[in-house]
Amino acid sequence: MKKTVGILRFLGTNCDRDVWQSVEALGLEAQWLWFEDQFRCEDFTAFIVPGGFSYGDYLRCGALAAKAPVMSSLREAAAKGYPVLGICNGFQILTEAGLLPGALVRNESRKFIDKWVELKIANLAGWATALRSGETLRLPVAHGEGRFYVEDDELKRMHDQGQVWMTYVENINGSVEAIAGVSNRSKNVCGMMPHPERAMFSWMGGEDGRSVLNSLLR
Amino acid sequence: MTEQELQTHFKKYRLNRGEYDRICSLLGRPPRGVEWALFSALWSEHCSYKSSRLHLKKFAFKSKRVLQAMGENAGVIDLGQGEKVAFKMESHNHPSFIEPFQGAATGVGGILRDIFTMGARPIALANYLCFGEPSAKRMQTLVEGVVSGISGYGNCVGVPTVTGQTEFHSSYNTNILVNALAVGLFCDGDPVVTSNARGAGNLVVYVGAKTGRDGVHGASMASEAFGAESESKRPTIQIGDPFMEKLLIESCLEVMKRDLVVAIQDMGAAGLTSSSFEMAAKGGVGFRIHLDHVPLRDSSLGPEEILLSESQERMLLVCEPGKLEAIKAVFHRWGLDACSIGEVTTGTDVELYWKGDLICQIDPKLLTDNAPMYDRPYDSWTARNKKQSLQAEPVALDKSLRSVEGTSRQWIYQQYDQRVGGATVRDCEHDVAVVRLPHSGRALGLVLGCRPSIMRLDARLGGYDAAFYPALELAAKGFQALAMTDCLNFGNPEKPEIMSEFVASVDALADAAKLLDAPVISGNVSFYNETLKQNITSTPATGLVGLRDNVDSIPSSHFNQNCERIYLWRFDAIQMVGDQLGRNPHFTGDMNPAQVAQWLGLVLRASHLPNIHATKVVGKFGLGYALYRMCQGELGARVELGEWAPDLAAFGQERMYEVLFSGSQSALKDLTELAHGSETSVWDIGGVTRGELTLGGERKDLSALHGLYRGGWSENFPGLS
Amino acid sequence: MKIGVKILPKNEVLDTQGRTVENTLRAHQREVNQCRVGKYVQLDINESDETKALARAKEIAEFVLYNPLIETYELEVVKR
Amino acid sequence: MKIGVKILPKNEVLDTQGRTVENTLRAHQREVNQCRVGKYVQLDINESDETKALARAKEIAEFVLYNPLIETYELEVVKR
Ligand SMILES: Nc1ncnc2c1ncn2[C@@H]1O[C@H](COP(=O)(O)OP(=O)(O)O)[C@@H](O)[C@H]1O
Ligand SMILES: [Mg+2]
Repeated sequence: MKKTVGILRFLGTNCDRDVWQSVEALGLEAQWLWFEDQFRCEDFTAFIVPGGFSYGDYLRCGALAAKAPVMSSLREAAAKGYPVLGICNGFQILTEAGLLPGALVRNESRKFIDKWVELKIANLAGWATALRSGETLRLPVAHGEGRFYVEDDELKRMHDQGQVWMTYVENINGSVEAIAGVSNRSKNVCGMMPHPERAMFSWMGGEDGRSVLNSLLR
Repeated sequence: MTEQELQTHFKKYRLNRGEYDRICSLLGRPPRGVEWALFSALWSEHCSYKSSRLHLKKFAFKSKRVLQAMGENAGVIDLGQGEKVAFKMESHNHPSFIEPFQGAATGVGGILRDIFTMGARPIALANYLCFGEPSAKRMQTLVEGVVSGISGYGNCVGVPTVTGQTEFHSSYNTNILVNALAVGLFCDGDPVVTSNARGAGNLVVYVGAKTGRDGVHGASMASEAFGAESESKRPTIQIGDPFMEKLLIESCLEVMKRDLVVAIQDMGAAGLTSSSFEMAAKGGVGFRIHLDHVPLRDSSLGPEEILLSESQERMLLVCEPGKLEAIKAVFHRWGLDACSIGEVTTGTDVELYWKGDLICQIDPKLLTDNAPMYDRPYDSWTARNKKQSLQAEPVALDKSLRSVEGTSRQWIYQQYDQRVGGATVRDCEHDVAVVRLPHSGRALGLVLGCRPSIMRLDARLGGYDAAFYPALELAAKGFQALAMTDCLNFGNPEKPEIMSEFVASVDALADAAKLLDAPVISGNVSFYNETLKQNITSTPATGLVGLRDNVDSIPSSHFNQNCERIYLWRFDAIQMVGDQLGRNPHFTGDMNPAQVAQWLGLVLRASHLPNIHATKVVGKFGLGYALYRMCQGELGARVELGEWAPDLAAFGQERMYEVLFSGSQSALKDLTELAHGSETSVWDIGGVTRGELTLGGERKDLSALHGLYRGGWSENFPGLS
Repeated sequence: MKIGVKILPKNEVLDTQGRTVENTLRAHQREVNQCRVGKYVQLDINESDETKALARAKEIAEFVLYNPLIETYELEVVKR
Repeated sequence: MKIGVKILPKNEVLDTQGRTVENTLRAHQREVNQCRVGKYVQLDINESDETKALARAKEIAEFVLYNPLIETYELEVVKR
């Protein structure tokens, strides 16, 4: 049986097709999970919350999507230890839903930033088998509100638990300690601002996204 | 109506005596009630193209790839292998000057609707921007507002902005240009849907945002020159909602794909009026519309305002009655409402009802097909700036790199999502944007054209260049140009000088399209870009689409290997001096358009040579500037003096046309062979090195040059960083 | 003295955020008649006289904080 | 009844917008001690009793309008 990856879609999600293309490129099966529906965790091997502008980014990025019905199923999947990856707006949704620590606020420059950046893998998430600690990757970012913020005590707790898994080599948006990706305590739920699905083929300008998605989905 | 009342109406509805007489003779009586508003909107320059229609016929030429041309929402070309693309460019100049953020945002929204209303999924956006001098009043705010408006809208709907062009000149100080282009893709089996209404008894359905007072009389406003009072005389500003647009894209594509609609049209300029009248007129059917069924955001709106409102993100469609429920279900799933506001009738009139009363019944063709057409006076073109010899020194490299014309545009495009969609092969950093076609794996190239500085030099040359320069950029990356779109931005057409430039550049553009076998398949005219009697530089912006078989081995825009050789291929037609630094623009030489087009074919072949690795078309500021632009990081160049550049100043000489290549030693022989017999010259002018750009023995430190090029932006726009 | 500037989209202007929040609230059984989303700016002004502080805040609001084409604003003295 | 929800970034969170406004004001000789930029949400609630309306607004604010990690909020009754 092929492994099926559930891809969540909210109104305004716009990296859904891109993620689908990447999942297929890795030889896996993908299935849409519509924001209004619930699902059975057992039918899937992993979940991705793609990027975009759910609900137009209105009010606060990810805040409105975090309330959608599909999130209660995702919560259950997270609790059962299924791998869950939130990319960009998906990361924002996971923090708003309380599945990941911290919050993502407006970039220090106040401007949207689209560019290729260097990233460093800091700690490994439980699923990140294809990544090596200390490894650097080159991936594109594209966000206006990607500055990771967390209070000091919480940050300390996160470090103790090894929940900071990816950092920017150059802090492009003013994130606390240049954090680009974090995980929950049990490390099955991860979020990252960069877009691995935009670095899957050499014609895209780089292929480092493969190792990220590969680790998650194998 | 007394003479005085008539005058008041003329003013309010922006119609003149001659047009009024024409209306009276078409109707057999004077207009009454909402008819005034209807004629005002549909006979405006913006909707009727009354000053340009006569000349736009020159674009009638088609190639075998053309499936839809002028007249539909966008042109469509066949790429073969089951793939087709629709594309179009449109202006939003006036609204962007009034409220830059919303003006630019709604410009992007409007052009996207033109594309997906045909059934194509938008896959790329581009923008052509002309601003005034950085020191002009409000200019920093305008630049910031326009760029964030484009990024705010484009990023949110999830369509990548892959290329653009940004120009600065004092002639745009009080009238900026904001032109947006969108490309949409049809894959195997996607229907091309038109706006021709059909079938008596079918329903007219309204979807999308509710109607508000936004932009009432916007279409006729856009057809008027700016006066001093424009800044205060503002209708309710149209607000763009990219989130709503995203929902509309997905839901409209779904109903079209499932064959639930007969015809569909977005509500653009002049809102419900133009969409319903055009749909009925094109289909040769009648419409019965209940204006009081239109969903309103503001319940105090009357029928005239409902007809003219330019609220954004609204669509009108026609469907069979039995399909309404299925349509509603699709829209509902995407969080939108659809409701029937009327039906198609057996006659040919549009009947408008308000709370049960028939308030207007009129044949829509009187408003569309019978709009006036003017043959505005113009003179045949004379090349006034042509001189025996050139009289001014070129601009030095350091100066050009940090100038507002020459500095990096990264501040702009870094704010655009260039990669959403997962198909971007070449982003805004490159001369030609490239998007991968998902089914065939082929590459679609996109590039904008029109150099205002050439237009100021000579409108005829400028018109040719608006097609040739971007076509050359495509060719240099191995793309065959297939078709183009245009956005003709001009001043007041009632002035013969302006009209003469219009005609000269349109004639040239049309001729170039034929020579390149790249027909103009869609476009837009924006006249009256005139404020307080100052007209903008005539600016016929273009967008060209090209195709190549694969996404691999597209020549780079930058040097990519140390020690490679650098070649220059020159087709020497025109040498010129631009108007930077207050110089009088002038040129020498002649251009034979047919020969340029032939040479373009040779460049295309050269760019496919396996020993060619990078290419760049030489443009503004000449050879030195283009060589710098090929330098990246540590990789620079050492170029000697020679026949191609007898002295240092020659590195700043501008011409039409030259292309730079870099590649291995063996490429010289191949290039020379290709050039053989074409009256063009190929030279080995130097080599790729590290850390320096040395031109004719004058060495410049590369990192210093990078500093100038990147720092130029914040030097010119200290407030925007 | 702290002055609060409450900025809302004009009534006749489309409020894209408000519309979306309204829909979300409805979907979660929290229907409201209307929701409008604007900005709240708090200025801490070096001025202890209320009238003068308000006058300075007004001047600042009109200078840069709000866009008269699409927004309206109101001032308040922040008591703490 | 209309209830206003004033939302401000917490003091510890760097308020980039506020800082930009501060800088602009300083550059134009309009210096302020501090400027913070947040959101103003106006809810029109179908409820004429003030206490009840405030309670509903509070519930809505805590449900979705503000994020306690980074923001604080305050309610007010809008009198007109
Ligand atoms: N408004 C814009 N939007 C997106 N990209 C832009 C814009 N303006 C310029 N660019 C990009 O910046 C690059 C440099 O543009 P330009 O200054 O016009 O120089 P060039 O003459 O090399 O095309 C181009 O590759 C173009 O794609
Ligand atoms: Mg260019």
